[in-house]
Amino acid sequence: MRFLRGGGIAGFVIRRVLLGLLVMLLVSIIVFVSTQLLGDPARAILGRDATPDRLAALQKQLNLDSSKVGQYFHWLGGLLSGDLGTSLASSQPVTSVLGARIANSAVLVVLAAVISVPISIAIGSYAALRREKVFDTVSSNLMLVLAALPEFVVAVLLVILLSTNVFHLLPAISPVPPGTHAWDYPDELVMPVATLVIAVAPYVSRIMRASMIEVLESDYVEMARLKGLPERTVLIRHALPNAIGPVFQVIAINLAYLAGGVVVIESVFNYPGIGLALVDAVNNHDIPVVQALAMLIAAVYVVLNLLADVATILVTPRLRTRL
Amino acid sequence: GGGSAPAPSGGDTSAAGTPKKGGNFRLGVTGGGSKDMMDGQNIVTKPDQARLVTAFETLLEFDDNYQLQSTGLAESVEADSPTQYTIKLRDGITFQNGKPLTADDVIYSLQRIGTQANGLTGFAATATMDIKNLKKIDAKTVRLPLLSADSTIPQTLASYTFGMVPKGYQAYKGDPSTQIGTGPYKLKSFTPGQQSVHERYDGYWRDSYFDQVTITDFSDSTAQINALKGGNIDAMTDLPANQVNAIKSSGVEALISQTGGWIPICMAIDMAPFDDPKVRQAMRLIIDRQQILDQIGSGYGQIANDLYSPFDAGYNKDLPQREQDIEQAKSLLKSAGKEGLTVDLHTTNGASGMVELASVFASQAKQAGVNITVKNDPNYYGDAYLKLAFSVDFWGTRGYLNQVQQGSLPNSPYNETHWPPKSGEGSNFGDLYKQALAETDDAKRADIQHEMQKAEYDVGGYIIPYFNSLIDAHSSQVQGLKPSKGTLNLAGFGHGFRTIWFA
Amino acid sequence: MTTDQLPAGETETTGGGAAVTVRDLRISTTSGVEVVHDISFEIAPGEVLGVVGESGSGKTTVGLSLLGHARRGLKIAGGTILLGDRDIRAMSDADLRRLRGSLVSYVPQDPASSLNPALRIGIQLREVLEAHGSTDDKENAARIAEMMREVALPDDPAYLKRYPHQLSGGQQQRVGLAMAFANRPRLIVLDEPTTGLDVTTQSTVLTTVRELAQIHDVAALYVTHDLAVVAAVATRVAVMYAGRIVELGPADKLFESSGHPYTRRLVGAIPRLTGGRSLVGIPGHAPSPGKRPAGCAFGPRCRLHVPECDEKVPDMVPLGPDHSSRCIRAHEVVDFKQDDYGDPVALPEPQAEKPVLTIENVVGYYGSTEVLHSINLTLEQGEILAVVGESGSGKTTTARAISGLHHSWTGSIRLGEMELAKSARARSTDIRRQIQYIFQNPYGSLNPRKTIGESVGQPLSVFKVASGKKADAMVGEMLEQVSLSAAYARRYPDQCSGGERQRVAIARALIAKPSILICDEITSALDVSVQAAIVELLGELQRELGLSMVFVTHNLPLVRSIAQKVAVLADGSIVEYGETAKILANPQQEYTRHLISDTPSLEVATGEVASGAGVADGERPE
Amino acid sequence: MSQTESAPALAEGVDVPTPSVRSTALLARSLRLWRTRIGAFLTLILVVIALAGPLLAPHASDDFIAKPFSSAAASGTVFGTDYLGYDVLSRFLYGGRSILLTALVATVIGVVLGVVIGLVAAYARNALDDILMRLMDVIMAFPQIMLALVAVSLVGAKNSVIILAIALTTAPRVARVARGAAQPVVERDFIGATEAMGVSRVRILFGELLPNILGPMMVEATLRLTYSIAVIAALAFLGLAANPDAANWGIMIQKNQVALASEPWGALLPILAIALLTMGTGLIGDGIARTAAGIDRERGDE
Ligand SMILES: Nc1ncnc2c1ncn2[C@@H]1O[C@H](COP(=O)(O)OP(=O)(O)OP(=O)(O)O)[C@@H](O)[C@H]1O
Ligand SMILES: Nc1ncnc2c1ncn2[C@@H]1O[C@H](COP(=O)(O)OP(=O)(O)OP(=O)(O)O)[C@@H](O)[C@H]1O
Ligand SMILES: [Mg+2]
Ligand SMILES: [Mg+2]
Repeated sequence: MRFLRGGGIAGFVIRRVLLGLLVMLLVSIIVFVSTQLLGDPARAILGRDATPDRLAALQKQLNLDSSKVGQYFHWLGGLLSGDLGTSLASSQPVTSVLGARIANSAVLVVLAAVISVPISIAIGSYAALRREKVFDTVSSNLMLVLAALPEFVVAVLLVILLSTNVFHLLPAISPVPPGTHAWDYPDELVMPVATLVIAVAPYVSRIMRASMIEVLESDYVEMARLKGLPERTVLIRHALPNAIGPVFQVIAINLAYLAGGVVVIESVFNYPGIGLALVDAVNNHDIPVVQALAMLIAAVYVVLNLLADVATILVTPRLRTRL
Repeated sequence: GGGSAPAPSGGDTSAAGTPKKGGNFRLGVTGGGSKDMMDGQNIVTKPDQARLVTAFETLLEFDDNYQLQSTGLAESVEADSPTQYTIKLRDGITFQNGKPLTADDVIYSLQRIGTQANGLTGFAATATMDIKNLKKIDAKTVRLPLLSADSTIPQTLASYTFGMVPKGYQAYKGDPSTQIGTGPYKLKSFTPGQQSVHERYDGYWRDSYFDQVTITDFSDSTAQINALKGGNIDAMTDLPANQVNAIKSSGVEALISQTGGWIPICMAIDMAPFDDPKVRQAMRLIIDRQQILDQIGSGYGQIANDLYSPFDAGYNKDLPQREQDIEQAKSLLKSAGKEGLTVDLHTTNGASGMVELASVFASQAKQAGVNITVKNDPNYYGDAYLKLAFSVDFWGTRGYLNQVQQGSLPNSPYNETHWPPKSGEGSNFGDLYKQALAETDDAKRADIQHEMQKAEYDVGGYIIPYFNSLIDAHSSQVQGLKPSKGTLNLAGFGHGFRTIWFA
Repeated sequence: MTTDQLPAGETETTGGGAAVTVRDLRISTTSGVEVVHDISFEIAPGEVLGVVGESGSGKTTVGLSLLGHARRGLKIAGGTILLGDRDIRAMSDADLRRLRGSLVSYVPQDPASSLNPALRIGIQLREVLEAHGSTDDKENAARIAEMMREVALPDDPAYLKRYPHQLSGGQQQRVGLAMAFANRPRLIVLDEPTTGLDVTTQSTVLTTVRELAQIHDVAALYVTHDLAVVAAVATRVAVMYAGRIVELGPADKLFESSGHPYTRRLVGAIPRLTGGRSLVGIPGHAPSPGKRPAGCAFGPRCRLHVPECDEKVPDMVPLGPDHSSRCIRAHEVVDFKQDDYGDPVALPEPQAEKPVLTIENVVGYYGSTEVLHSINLTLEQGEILAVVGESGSGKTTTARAISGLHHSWTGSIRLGEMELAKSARARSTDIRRQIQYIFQNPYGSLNPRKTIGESVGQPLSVFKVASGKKADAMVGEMLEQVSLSAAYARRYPDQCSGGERQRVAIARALIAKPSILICDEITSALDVSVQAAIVELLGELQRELGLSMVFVTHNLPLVRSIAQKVAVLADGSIVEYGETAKILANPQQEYTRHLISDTPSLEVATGEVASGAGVADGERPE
Repeated sequence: MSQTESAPALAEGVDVPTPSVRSTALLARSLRLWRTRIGAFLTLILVVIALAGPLLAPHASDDFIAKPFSSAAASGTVFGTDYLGYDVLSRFLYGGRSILLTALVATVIGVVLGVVIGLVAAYARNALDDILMRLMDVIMAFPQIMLALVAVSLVGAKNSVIILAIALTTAPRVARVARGAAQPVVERDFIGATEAMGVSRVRILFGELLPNILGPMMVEATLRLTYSIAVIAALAFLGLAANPDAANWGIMIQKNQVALASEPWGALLPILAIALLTMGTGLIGDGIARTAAGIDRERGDE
């Protein structure tokens, strides 16, 4: 892997982007091939109404007769030029079908990330500091319990607690009417975001705790203390930057997981995002939409990983200067 | 036999209070998705039904007892002869763009349905209509000639997919202003899979009360119930039967309508092992209808007798109610050499109850030594559909002959049982059907229907355990809802959202 | 930070002028097991007290206690630690914090892991000053520059912007020293600061320490397990064994006429540059905390052991001014002559003209970088060939190329007449059997999930020598041959000490009946006493079995005790090659001379050999 | 016991055998921690319920007891009836087996596959490593639930499909960890020692490398089991479960969750069971991880 050297941080980013694009290319092949297995989209669209004549008419309309390879390159070309095709189910361009939904899901994921990451880093670090003490025991076990609860359970329990049965504080659903923005309804976002936060925080805080403990045990933290540095300096300047490096990867994986995890949450809260769109598209065998969503989610994963790598490099001079 | 449906609740609210204008009626509907559409004469999903009836009306209408009434756009639909009808339009009806409804619109509407390439739901029902030769007599009168006698024409015209659209009408393609009907609400915005908003049309020819109707898609009934309980919607479709008691406590009411809808277990009469009438007979003796009604419908529904269309005037009430008889079923199977039969039963989540029916039936069949494996196949309505020996399907309320035309003739689009047989009892079914269509005398037609039903009862391929109820729920603020025997939820969505109002 | 500094002056002090006074210090684990017992010593300003002892004897623990610090799981259980006249144990946390880094500072063993990898060294230096009240940036910058010069590092801002990993090990260690001296402390604790550094760097660091201590009149506690290092740097030495100081006295006294059997044997275990004497290891090992006997902890390993030794822990017996030993027979011990340990021995003559291994024009690469330049060597039957050189000179690469573990080379390596393929896998079973490789790190070379028996028996099955009962018997025999018992076969590596593991590794190599043994620094991870025992064993085996060996090491004195021939590698080339005695006595190359002079040795310390030029002008560009 | 003169003290042996790192011993040692014990206890109970449940059930899994969602009192049962009128307790007792087995089989396949890939990649240290790991990246780019969703809708909610989908998505995640754990081991000298001996690659992978990453792999396996259970439950929640008439905790949650507010047991029992099971396996994993870390610390740096 000699060519994977040199060029400093910019060179690294360029190489990672190229690698990411390679992954995306492979992803696109897999997505295309596997969505071919979804079967005849015309029949899928018509469902019970698939009488031979209607079927024939639709197949012609969908232009399903050209070669598979040709279809793939046509699709790929479309992807690259921002044309995701036309939804089979709604006959609308995929971009317009998904545009608002992507924005909605992004709001959820970004909010969840912005809230859960600092919280879990704080909890994990503090637990590591108070290792084996009350806070650590309580938070570790709580995190374990939360991690054990599937997110739909968390969501359902939140609904029962906060909106239907116990208290009536928040709306039970978050429909975000079309033409409006998710952030116009802060009260509707509370529960979905809380569910996602609860889904992510345990893992991040656990890793943060472990990483922090390792750093606190390290020679250089002991050395910093032996230098007579104030504890604050030891923690903030010496421990934290080193502890956070390995956590970036975990955050990335978890946020990428969120992009898929929204499926369940959106279904509970009837939140019009990509999760519901995916379930719907899969049920309708709406191949262009499934393809677009698969590519989107994969892209999110690739980008998050890239960001995590870059972030890790940035906080790890050893890696940075080796580039 | 007879149903044991608990007394429907919520029906008496309409008596209370006088209608009031105003408000935004928020309806939550399951079963929608990105396939959602809007067309005055077509539906794909359940929310489409609700959307259709906001803006489009039919020439004739069914009342809450599923009886034909000329309360619709036509003053009358008369049979001039077995092969010709005359349609007379009501005066003073305008489309939502102010243009009056005329004979041209009716001709355009019927021809639109009758053109196969348009792919509309009602196409099959226009088979007997001489669509090309529809004739405008005057601005308000249309002559509908038939290719062959068809006494079901008035019923057909009353089906909700026979909505009247203005001449030149096209399905929704992104512009709400194209959705012009004669109905009480005019489309304001529509996002498939999510929501549509409908504003009151002030020039509507009858009364309507809401300022606005908002139809929201839900992915599952749990979210729907939560939303209703939480006050985020005013009404919802398809409350699971087992939730009727649970929701009562929370300011929410159930609307239970006994309909003629049915969930049959379909045996293809020409496929093994059901090509032997004894096996079919045995299966029908195995099923415990009351248990199915209790467990799947929570008791909301009516025991059926393997026959459909209970509200049809020609429904054969004289045939004895089949009861479970395991012993006889066993001996029938034995004499057919099919003891210990093992068979796959295909089903899908197409309508609520389909999967459960298969499960419950499978467990009942064990008593007779029949081993049924339930196959829940999400692609059921794909290549396999209509080619299966043993499957579950669903149907809504229809008149008998309409139903036969849809599902029980060799050329029917949805003939799951491959009925009728080529020989033996029932092989004259097709001829009888034609006779019945041509018969204008109600009593005589009923006799023919009885004969047809007898054949289906004896050797047909359907097991019809019960007629289900449509159970919907609404907040107690919503007034004017009464149970209805019709096909559509919430009493035809409050008759196109015009007979309901907020207290 | 100069307010409470003592006046510079005498180094020979035991009175109230001591920079630090430790009395009856006891340190135990939090669960109560005592780890360090009854430690008492003093260090005068400007004096360097060396602390030596085997791994686990408690050196680090004592060193850290001088900063009022105990590692996680340990606590200071009793005794007093006076810094000047201030009692460290009575101080509050805040006071301790102010104390650390200003009055007492610490230089850790492993600079690589003790410098924060995420912070530039400039920042790490500056914060010591800032934490103790010097907030003036200009002043600090000037002070940092001064410190850097003192430890002979560049003081330009660009250098200070470097991260720790951009420095060599020696430079890192000197940054650590600079940090420790930054606030002109009165006491500095150095915990094996040169372990892991090559000899040249080590000698530089030692010089720096000594000079700084003298110039600034700082008391220093220098912890090491290497007696030779102590000899080079310390004025007084405390020898620790099993948590106790067993002997305390002036350095020269300790090496010439030590008063404790343990010290004696330690000295005897150290290879001499002058050679001529076989090494004698100390069999067995020190008991760990909680398992220490009621009497003398060294008793079970002591040749002078008498029953009284086991009655109680012996008291310190004064032997002379400032010299005492914890042995009831201390006075007898003093009278022994050091030379009683280790017989003079002649290395066996190799059977010449029968080269078993011929290396011709071998050029080795990593990727496209050439790291070996045309190596030519021959190994005669029954000969031990030592390969020495600084770190990175290509010793390991050469050894791995011979054994087929490094594949990227050109040239020719022949076993007898047979040309060797590059990769071990491509070689015949018999060749693989004939060449056996022993790795440097005994902890890494045995699979921790396999029993000793499985590891030692593996060559038997791989080379299809034997199996089943027969193999088990052979394993047992082999284990005994390397001075372990057959019962060890059932143990796992983690149940063995480092020396035992290395014996197991040797057994695994020998069981295949090889004709050539390649040993890559097989003793450098071990304590000197263990090292001596291993070398002893190898010498025996070589004599008995007529083995030929390539012995890679950076320890020149060791070479003298074991090898007939030596090849000196520098930057991938052989700079000198010939008979050991000749080359060590009369090095032809500047490089070799440096190597010899930088090597700390008892001979220099005890005056047997005049100090070479290297110690004085040991500064080499990094 | 014979001993040579030069090693008198050796045979008396090592006074403190440092803690063993063998995998069986690791498990045993980890059981000294309370969290592992609690985890093992929870897991054991639920496994027993899942396996022996059918023997304890008061009713057959397909006996209709009363109308759907009847209360305990009304139906004369312990936890009332479910959405079809089956006895909740009996369904619960019958319903653990399949989800547990499905999750277990899927996890085992995924972990084995992942470990093999991870080991091969770590040992290869060349282009093969890069290729394998990029491939894993590609698979990882699809969230588990999404891949399962698509697979199930492609082929139907068969157990085999669910198992394959979960196994396939588990493998790359395990492979990453396995590779990470194996990389430092590959660098250790005992691997070189076996290479110099000419031991076959397969033997090195499974005889030498594998035993040394069992600790982290056990942690990973419990974690993956936890995820698998959650994914299967989530699939069921989305209405995609094999064999809809079988008693199955996942399906129970999906079908009965609508009554969580009124007759909660039908959904709550399986939710609790799954939560406790995942918590149990999580605790075990945590305990093993802590023990392994503890051992590594006690062993000191090598
Ligand atoms: N945190 C701890 N908890 C319990 N015992 C410990 C702890 N740290 C060290 N010990 C024990 O205390 C003893 C002394 O350890 P110490 O590190 O001081 O030895 P050392 O002489 O510095 O050894 P080395 O040369 O290996 O650095 C050892 O036996 C060790 O096992
Ligand atoms: N894996 C590697 N990749 C690239 N270069 C390497 C690698 N291993 C060693 N080198 C380089 O090859 C040269 C020789 O290294 P080698 O390990 O043989 O030295 P050595 O004499 O054994 O040193 P030491 O005493 O530190 O063990 C050095 O310059 C080193 O940096
Ligand atoms: Mg130490
Ligand atoms: Mg080396």
